[in-house]
Amino acid sequence: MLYLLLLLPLLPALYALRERTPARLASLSLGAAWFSLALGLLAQNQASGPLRLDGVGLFYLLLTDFIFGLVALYARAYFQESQDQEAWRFFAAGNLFLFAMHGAFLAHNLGLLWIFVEGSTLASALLVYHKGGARALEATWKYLMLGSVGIALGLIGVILVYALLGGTTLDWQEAREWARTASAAQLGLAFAFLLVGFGTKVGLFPLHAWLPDAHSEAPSPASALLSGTLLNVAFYALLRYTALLGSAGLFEKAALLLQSFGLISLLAAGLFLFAQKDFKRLLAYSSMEHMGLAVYALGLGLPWLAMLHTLFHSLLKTAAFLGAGNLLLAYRSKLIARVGGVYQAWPAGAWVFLLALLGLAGLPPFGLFFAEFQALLASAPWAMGLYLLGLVSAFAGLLWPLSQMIYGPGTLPHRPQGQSLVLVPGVLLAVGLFLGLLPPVELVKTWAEVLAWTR
Amino acid sequence: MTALLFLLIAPLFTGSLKWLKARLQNRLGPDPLYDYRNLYKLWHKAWIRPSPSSPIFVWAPVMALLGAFLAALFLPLLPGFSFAGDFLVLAYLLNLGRFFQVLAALDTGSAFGGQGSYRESLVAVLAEPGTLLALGAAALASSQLSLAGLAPLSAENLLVYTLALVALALALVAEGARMPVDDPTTHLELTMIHEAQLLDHSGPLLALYELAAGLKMLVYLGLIALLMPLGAWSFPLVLLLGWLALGYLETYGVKLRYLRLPDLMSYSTLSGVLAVLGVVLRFRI
Amino acid sequence: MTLIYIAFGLLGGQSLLALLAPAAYRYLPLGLGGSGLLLALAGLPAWLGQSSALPLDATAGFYLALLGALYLGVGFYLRDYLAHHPGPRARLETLLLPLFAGSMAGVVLAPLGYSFLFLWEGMALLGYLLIALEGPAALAGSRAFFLASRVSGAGLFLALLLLIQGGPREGLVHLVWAGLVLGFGTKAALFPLHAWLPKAHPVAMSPLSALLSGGMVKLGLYGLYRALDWAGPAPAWVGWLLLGLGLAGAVYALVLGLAENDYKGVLAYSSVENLNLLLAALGGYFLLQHPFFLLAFFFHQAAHALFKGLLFLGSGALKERGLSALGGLFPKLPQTAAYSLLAAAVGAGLPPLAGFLGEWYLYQGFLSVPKGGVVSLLALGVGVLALVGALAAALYVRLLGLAFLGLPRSSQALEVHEVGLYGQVGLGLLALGLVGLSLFPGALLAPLNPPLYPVALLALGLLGLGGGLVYLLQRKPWRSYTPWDCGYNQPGQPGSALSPRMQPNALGYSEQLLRLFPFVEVKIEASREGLLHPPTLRWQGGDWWGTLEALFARGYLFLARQAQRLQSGSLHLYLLLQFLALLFVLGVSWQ
Amino acid sequence: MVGRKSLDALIRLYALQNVLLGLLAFVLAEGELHFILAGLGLLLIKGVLIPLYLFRLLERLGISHEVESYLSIPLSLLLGGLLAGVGFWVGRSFVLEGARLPEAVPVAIGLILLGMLFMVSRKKAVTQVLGFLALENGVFLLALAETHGLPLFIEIGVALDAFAAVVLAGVLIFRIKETFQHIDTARMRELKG
Repeated sequence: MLYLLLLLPLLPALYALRERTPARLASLSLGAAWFSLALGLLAQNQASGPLRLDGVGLFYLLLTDFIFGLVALYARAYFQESQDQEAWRFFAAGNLFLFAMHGAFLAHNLGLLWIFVEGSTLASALLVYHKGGARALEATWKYLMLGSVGIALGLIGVILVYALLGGTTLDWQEAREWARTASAAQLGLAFAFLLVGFGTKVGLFPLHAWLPDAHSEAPSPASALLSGTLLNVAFYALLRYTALLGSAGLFEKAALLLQSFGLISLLAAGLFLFAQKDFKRLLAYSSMEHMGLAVYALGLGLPWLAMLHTLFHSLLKTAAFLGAGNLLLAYRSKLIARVGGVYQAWPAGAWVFLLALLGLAGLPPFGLFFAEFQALLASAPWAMGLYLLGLVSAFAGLLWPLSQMIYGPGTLPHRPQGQSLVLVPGVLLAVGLFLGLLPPVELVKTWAEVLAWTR
Repeated sequence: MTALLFLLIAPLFTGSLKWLKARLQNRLGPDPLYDYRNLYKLWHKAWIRPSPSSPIFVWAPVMALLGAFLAALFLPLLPGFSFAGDFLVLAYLLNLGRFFQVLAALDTGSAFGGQGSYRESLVAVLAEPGTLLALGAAALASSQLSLAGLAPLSAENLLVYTLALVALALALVAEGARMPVDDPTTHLELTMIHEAQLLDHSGPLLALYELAAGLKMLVYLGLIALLMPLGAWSFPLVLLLGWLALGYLETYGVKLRYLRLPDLMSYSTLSGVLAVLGVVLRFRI
Repeated sequence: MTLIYIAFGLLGGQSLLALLAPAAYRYLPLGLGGSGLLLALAGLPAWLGQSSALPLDATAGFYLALLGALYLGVGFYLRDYLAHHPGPRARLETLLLPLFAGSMAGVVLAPLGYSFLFLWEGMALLGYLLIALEGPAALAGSRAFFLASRVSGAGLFLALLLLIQGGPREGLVHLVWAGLVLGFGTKAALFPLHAWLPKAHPVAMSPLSALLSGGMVKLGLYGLYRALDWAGPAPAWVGWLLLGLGLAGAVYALVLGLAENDYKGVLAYSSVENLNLLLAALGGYFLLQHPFFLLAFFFHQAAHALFKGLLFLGSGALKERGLSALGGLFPKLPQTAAYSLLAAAVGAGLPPLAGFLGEWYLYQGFLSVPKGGVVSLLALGVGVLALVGALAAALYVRLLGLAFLGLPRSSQALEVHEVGLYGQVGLGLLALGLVGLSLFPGALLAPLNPPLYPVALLALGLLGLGGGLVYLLQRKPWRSYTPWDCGYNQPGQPGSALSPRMQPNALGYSEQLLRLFPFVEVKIEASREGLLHPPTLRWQGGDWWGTLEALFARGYLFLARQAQRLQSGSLHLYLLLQFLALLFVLGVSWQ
Repeated sequence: MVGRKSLDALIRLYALQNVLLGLLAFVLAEGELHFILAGLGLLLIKGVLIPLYLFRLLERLGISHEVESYLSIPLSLLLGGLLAGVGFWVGRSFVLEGARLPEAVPVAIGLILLGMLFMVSRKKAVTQVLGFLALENGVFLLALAETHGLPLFIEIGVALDAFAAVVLAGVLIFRIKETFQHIDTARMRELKG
């Protein structure tokens, strides 16, 4: 069953090599993704070979499949609207990407996890590239180089961990039991490599440089996938390694690093967001902010909170990128200054984008408010101060473009048709709103139990 | 009681002041009782209502008079109302009158009214802090927040009271629209403050305003008298002194340029501030 | 509590109705006004009965009553207002406004914890959405509102979470109070965190301005007072800070208000002034615990809520809002003008109206300081209060005189219409509340055992004697004639030589006053129309704080630009950064 | 590697490096099958396939085979030497208990650092790929030195990933040449801020 789950996304990927109509590809992708969603629910806690689906894996698998399905639905309308003949590339690369994601979430072996994370980098590079063009090419190249170096550094970490465990096993569960025997100092060194390596893909400052380029140049559905799911997979690896360190009794060591990386990313993102000219880059920096916050929550020793944060972030950021895609379709420009008066001309499109951004700014009743509250509650006073400073500056950075685009002066040159353009982000927002009002804390805590370590 | 008394003697005060000034200027001058007759005459005339005006035009002189009249109610020269904080009510009742007067000046749509209105507003802003600081200092020095409880001038509070008296005296000339702040005899539009506001009020309305102006001056003199140590003789004496001083000032002094007003009134504010500091920090001479 | 549940139910129902039916605004008098009535009915007994049962204790009761009274008036007025502005926007306003109102009432009832912050930030969000609905004209205002709200939220997060984490801990007390002052102070427009208010409140639609200025900002005051329960007594510096900034801010706001041309802008500055006075009163209470300060604090809030609500609602009838273009509205808008006059008289602090009593208490608070020591310097507050009183009077005279009296300064000025029946009811209800509060202040303040001055006597004297005199005057012969124009009009011709341009305009009225204060700059420029035309006055908004703010914004932008230079586009730089980050992390985890 | 200016020489050097690594793997294999397989795979993929692919790429690109750098050759050498030294010095603390070839660990670390230096300072896209491959080799050497080899399927997966990455990079380089008429990554600075 797990293997079926693993390989399922390859089906539409292969189909895309033959079939070129976006409609069929989208339906098949949606079907495959949501079928694996159901399958994942059934296969919880199963194991076979190096694969196992534990709570954390299931959590991210469900999230990814859910988002992927919706994005596929959106992509159909998006590519139709933009009259893109090469839409099949998106579906092919996207499903390949989903395959890598499935692999990463199912892998219970640290080496395999690394392979799939690297695989997701390659597949997503294809997503970014899509149809090419100078800017996309530049972005892809930078992404590939930075991502590959990062992941190579991660590999050093994996090797060191493997060596520290006596070269016996890379199975995560067993590794955690063995970890106590390993040398603390050297495990710390290994973690440094892992943090920088996977941190590059998570988009932590100053390793984030690829992130705004890739997110802004990819076609909007791909940006949504990158921000909503790709960042999660690297974060998921960090989760596993942090838990590993935790079981070795070294969490305190990691905590400070994680917290400072998180906060620095937050503060840096706040500055980068301010006076940003391109609205997709704006969203990308907002991703950097939120991944920083998730890493910070992890640094607090609250994996469930970090997972919750990524959950809310994924839902809202996907909606935001899809909303941005709508604006891009309508205005044919990514420049904030060119967009204006959306609210007057296209209320539905405006509301979707507006609400998603407000949610990302951490306003109630969306879930990020809850997650930020919980993180702050667990913080020390000094960290609380920095955290709040970062939140305010990030908010200021979002507020100006947001109000300018939605309420500012301007006319809509062309109103995109297609119901799912608004419906899909709407669904994501509705789910985000619902989960924000009733945060599934207990459920996530149960799923996060596998990560638990005793201090 | 005080209020009624003031109402009776206000025309006498203003009328005789005109007489005094005339005498000092070697003129024959009007009868000291002229203002009674003038008021009577005005009251029986018809009045003119400028076409753009609103009901405020009529209410303003009434409120100006009542503000001063009710303020006088709280002066304990003769037995009357007394309670903690009464001097604040008194000061703000005078404000009430001015509020309507200044508003009505804008009501006619005339250029003069507007000028008078904002000039009066400026004078109020300049005079008010000094007045209240002076009264507050006196109250603090007497440890009583009512006018009836004010301790008279003594060696104890000499410094504070002197400063307070300076502030009140300046407030008197400012609020009473006398020299050197304003010239009550001029009708030269460029300089006048008080008269400019009344330009369109005629007949009985003007009578009310004139009465109110006299009453207002008496209230300030009454406040000064309360600080004096002569018991029942304080008020007559202060009245006499004030009468003489105003007469001489308006004969031998000149009107200050309007734009120099802040310079003059800053002495009032400064005296008030020093008076309060003198009390709370217990300065002695 | 049942009443409160029903009230919230009504608000929710109103919003729901707006989702379902386009003409839901018709039910606003019930949905918003009714719930306001219920809130007031629930709140007042708690306040008067000195209930200490949470969540509806005396304090919460007071604020519920205050908000309720406001909702009642606004509910009726809004029905009329939206009937004149139908369309999808009206529907959204009907949807969001009750939610906004609910969140405000919720804040008052919420305990220290998640729900408080949730409602607080939710209030900010809804307020923003409502203001932003006004479109491009409200862009800057809504942004300022939202940013300030979030800064406020950040301060509260810091303070409240520290409290939740472990109560007022030794050493953290100062941090907690700093957060509280930042959080609640920003919401209550504490100088110099006030700058958002005069930007935001004028651009909102009038009924919303009334809710914002009358209600929402009071919650900042509520929070600071409530913080005494949560965080224990405040350190002395908090009291000094509130007093100093409050008094300074009151003067500052009035001066800027005197320079403002926008009718609603003037009202907003007046709100800043009143809020800062209230903060000063609270600061005095923190320092001295003297009941006079508390009396001033509570009573003046109630008075301000009602009179500012009334004034803002009244401004809804105006289309053109620049004072220099208004004038002569009294005959066109007799009711609105009369209500505005009443409210302005309250705002100017004239006895025997409600606005005076709060100041009266505050004066007495300042005059009851112990002699000797630093605290005694508070007595100087008397002078500041006097200045504030005189400036406020000038501000309201200017506002009313320029807008309603005299001759219209432009043709647009007269394009107004008096509000309809529901609007009259809304205005009337607030005015009724104001009159009641003025005549029977003891009824509201009963729990605090207040000393009073003879209000009724004064009111009777003024109305009785005044009414009598006016009656006598009206019976005397009078005739209407043009104002005195120095005889310049041609004999035999009708009309007057006076032109509306001869009246003082918005800046001309206050120019001399503004010159007293160094922190605003007035410039006189030669007219562009030629040498023969009189020079025009211009105020460049060059006040000190505004300049400082602009500098801060520029500095922050510069910082951001510098940071963004890291993202230079150079892959090599990125790789180097990655490399350095690796070295750094390795170095840190070395040991 | 740091000192050479010719791309062809660099690729040859890289191939040589891999052959040496492969041999090392055989030496360390001690007859264990999966090590031999890993070594073979390495020889095949990294020693033969990737260099050939790179040569073909260069040929088709038709660009000058000169290495362009931010740093002059002497400075590069100096820095390279310095980093190698740091690698040796630091590398000692990376020697884990039970490392099979402790002497190789500092070399591996040095190689990784040099690879990074190469990527940071060289301008052409192809040279950056080469730097990345050197880095990857350092990682592989580290694995050989520290452990008894990663599990086989992991090893193969890693190698496949690396190969796919290089292929992808090659395609991209080709496109870059088509689009920009050059492959100087230092000049690709459109995306900023």
